[in-house]
Amino acid sequence: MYTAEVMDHFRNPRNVGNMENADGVGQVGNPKCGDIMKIYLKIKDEIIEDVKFETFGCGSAIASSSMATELIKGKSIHEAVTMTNKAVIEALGGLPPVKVHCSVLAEQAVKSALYDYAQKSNKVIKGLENYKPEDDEVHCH
Amino acid sequence: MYTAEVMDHFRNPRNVGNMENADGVGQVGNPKCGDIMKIYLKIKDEIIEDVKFETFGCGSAIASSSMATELIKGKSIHEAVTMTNKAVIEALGGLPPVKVHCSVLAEQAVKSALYDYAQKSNKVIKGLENYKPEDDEVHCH
Amino acid sequence: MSRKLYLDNAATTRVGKEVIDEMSKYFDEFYGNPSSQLYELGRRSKEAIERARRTVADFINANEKEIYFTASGTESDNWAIKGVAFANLNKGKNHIITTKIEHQAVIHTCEYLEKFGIETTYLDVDKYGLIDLEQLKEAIKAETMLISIMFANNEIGTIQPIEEIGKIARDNKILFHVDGVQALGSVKIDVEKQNIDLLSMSAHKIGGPKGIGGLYIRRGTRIDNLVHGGAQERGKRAGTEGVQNIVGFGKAVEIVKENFDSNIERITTLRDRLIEGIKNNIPDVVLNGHPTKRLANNVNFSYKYIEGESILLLLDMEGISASSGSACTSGSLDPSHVLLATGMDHGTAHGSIRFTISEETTEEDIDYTVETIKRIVDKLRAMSPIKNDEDLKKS
Amino acid sequence: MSRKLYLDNAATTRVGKEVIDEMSKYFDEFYGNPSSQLYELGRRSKEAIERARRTVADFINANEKEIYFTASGTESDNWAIKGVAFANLNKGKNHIITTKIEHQAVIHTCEYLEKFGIETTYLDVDKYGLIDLEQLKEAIKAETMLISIMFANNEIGTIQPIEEIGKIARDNKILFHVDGVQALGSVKIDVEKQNIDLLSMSAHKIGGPKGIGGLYIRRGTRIDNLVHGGAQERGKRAGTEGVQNIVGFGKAVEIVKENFDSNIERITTLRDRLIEGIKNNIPDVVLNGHPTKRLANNVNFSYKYIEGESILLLLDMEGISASSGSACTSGSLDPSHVLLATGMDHGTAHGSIRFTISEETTEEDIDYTVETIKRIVDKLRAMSPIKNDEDLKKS
Ligand SMILES: Cc1ncc(COP(=O)(O)O)c(C=O)c1O
Ligand SMILES: Cc1ncc(COP(=O)(O)O)c(C=O)c1O
Repeated sequence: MYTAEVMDHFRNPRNVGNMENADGVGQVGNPKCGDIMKIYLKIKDEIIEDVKFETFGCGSAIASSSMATELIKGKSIHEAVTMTNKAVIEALGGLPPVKVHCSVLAEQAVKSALYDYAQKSNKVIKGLENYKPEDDEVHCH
Repeated sequence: MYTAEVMDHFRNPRNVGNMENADGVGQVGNPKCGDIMKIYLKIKDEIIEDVKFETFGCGSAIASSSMATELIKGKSIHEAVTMTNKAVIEALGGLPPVKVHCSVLAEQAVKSALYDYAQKSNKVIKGLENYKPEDDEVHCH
Repeated sequence: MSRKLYLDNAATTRVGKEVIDEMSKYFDEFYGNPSSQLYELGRRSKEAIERARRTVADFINANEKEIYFTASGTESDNWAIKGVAFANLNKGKNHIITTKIEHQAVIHTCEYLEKFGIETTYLDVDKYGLIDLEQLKEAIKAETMLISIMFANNEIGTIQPIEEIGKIARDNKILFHVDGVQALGSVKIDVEKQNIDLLSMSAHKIGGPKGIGGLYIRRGTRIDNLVHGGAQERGKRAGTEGVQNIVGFGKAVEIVKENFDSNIERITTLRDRLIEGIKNNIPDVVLNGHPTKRLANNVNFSYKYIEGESILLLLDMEGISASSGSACTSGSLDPSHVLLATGMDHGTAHGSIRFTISEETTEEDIDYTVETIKRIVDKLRAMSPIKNDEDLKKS
Repeated sequence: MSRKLYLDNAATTRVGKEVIDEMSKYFDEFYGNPSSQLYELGRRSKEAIERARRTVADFINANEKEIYFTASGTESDNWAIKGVAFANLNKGKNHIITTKIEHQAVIHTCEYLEKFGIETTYLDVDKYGLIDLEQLKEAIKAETMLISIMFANNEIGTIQPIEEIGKIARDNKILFHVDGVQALGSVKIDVEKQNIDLLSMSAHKIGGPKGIGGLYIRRGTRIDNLVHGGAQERGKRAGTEGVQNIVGFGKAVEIVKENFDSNIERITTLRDRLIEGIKNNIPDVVLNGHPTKRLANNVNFSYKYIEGESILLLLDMEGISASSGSACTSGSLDPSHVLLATGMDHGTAHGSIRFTISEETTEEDIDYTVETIKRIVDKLRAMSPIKNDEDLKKS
């Protein structure tokens, strides 16, 4: 069902945990749908120096979170904002069709954390101009 | 499906064949229904001295004919006319429900042959007063 | 009983050792529920099913996504016909065309659908059991949603011009269901070339286990489920899969595929030896079905003046298993609806016997069969009050 | 992977050696078609089927003439419901009563019947999964033809008061169908005492093969066929019988019957050890289903703040096979409709795991399971952004 890469990131997730005094925090998803992802960023000179995640969700949600943190760690915020869910899927060697939404959630969690950082630090990140934090309505995928 | 008795009478039918100068001949059934029984009687002093049958039909039709001839052979015509299909079934140790009509046919064949004898010899056989030879219409059972 | 000769391979077939071996792992080793994808045992079962599905799909030139497993050829026929009929309910499409010689799975299904306002036209066949393409064309109405015609008949073996029928169906935008239960493994089936939209199959006719069938459904076909419930078979046929049976079906197809052409050639030669043997040695017999457009393993004769059941019983005593008409009707007393549809009189139809041979049948078996049936026919004819065609036609 | 522990016996069971042995003769030795009564091989198959039928009938206190074999519990559910519904078509009887926690085989069948003008009332359940008899009585209308309620739930194991429900049905002259698939072999079923008119069964849940089920139909019940065709199963369920599978079903029932009471007692003790072990070692868990009116082998907990699939995957890595909800829904992403019906919130429902034990489970297995699930829950909770019930209820 899952690729070896997914299983590896699920079994040994990278960058798990929370972070005190994070520069940006984003949370997406909700318990009703069965997935929540929370991403914490430590940013210095527009570079993502550290990243942590906490995830409530299925195997591919955990693996997607883990992979997303790996993909943006050490990158500039301008690079990070261009990370797509496709990139997560590719890096994981593929996801079953019913699990694609997990990768979408990971992309949104990263964007949400970057948005939070932009708001707090009064920065403009290209690509986030049209980003809206999740509305309250629940749409499970 | 069939009892040992049925199989025995089917495999080694008694009194098979036709008879020249029979005193009574009866035929019942028709090819459409898949069974025809023809019974030949040789009668002397109201005793059935000999009996033969020819049958077109299934295993139980052949066995029923054979058993019926055995049941009436050597009996008086007055006894023979009381032979019922139940007696045939009993003597055969039973017949499957869908095959009960074969024993009915055997009873009718005997009656038909006795009727023919009565007609030819101008005798009255008690129990045959109401007997009517088969009408032409076909009712398969 | 000296000899054992099973010549009723159209009723069912022996399951071969290779098939049994393949199945055996799925009882107590890989016994997981294929719906349980989150552990190893469940995934194993699922993989086995998908492997079998690919094998079956390949064999009829279909895509694996178009193959659905069912519990029998009968269920496949029911699903194809009821599924299409119910998907068209109250849409002005309430007419089905089939033939008078279909298996009961088709005929009784169509009869049942009358209560839902669905009408069926039953096409005639000629004395060989072939339908008339012109009659088919004339039967088509604006309301026709489905043509259901068997590839090859189970009793008399006649093979219909499926490709041409398929073209007529397609030209008229009508779905085409083919009962391929008897044809599978004996005739080359190609759902693309033959324009087939739905194809019924059954494993136990080709050396697989009993109680497992298949339905090919062309992608995009609008069809209701027959069995609702869980998401098995891509949501189209619910119920925990008979994994071991599906595996056996796949293996049976795999075996049939090997040496297909040479096997069919060999069996055809044996069939013709049996046909000639009977024709040349027993008077007053009628070959039922088409002389050449017939299944490679089917030999069906009517032996005049005698009745089929008594022939079968005597054959059984000589160790030969055969059939009078289809296995499913053997409980009934009516003569075969197929033979009657070919125009045969009841009396003659009552005396019909079908031999269906297999790859295991030998020339010696054939010769023994000829000699035995001759002996039996002689014996029963000597007992019969019917001596000629005149007698036979009286009723 | 050091250990292999199959704790998903409600999804399916391993087929035991005795069952396999009994079945094995019906592949290549007694392979005749049971419809072929005119030769030995066919009669053998038929006898084997009838033997199994008697065994199954005895087990539920029915007459053998009231047992029909199908391809699955799902088919049995479909047949019972559609068969009664279609037999009542256009007769002013178009209402069914069932519950919100039925298996999909029942729920999706009832939903499908809407297109035929048939309406269904889905009864609520309380937090233990029990229906309310008063609500049932109130739901009955003049148009009600069928009450369909499962004996025991497949996810949470809750056992309904079947005898009382049966009395209500009988008093109101309404047919009563019971999905007994999970109850068979675990609860004493007596169709007379419990006033059951139709009972669905499935072999693979009790150590029999997959792809074979049964339906008890009380004599005199008016019901249409689901599968039309040949005269198999006394004309009520067409299709060549899966003889080997039927034999396996019969044998499985025979084995379950032996030592029934002591086996159930042993399993119940193990079940309670597992329940206590989890309750006492892991905080923030909820036992799903009724504490005592539950299947002997069912343990279902919700582990708050984490999600079920990830628990299952980690269990699989530790060699333990379990399930989150029913096997059939494991492809879907919605939380179990059963847990939602008990009033549980979505977030908590997502974190539910069912362990179902068997006669082969040992005390040691139970203790290993407690220790393993504890470790896994700890690990996943450490990763979760949800830390308390407040977080869980946000959405
Ligand atoms: C309560 C219940 N009903 C019906 C079924 C369906 O039975 P089967 O798996 O034989 O299709 C199941 C099993 O999945 C079940 O647990
Ligand atoms: C032409 C045809 N259709 C359908 C069937 C039914 O298939 P099954 O025996 O698998 O129910 C048969 C076999 O009996 C058949 O010969």
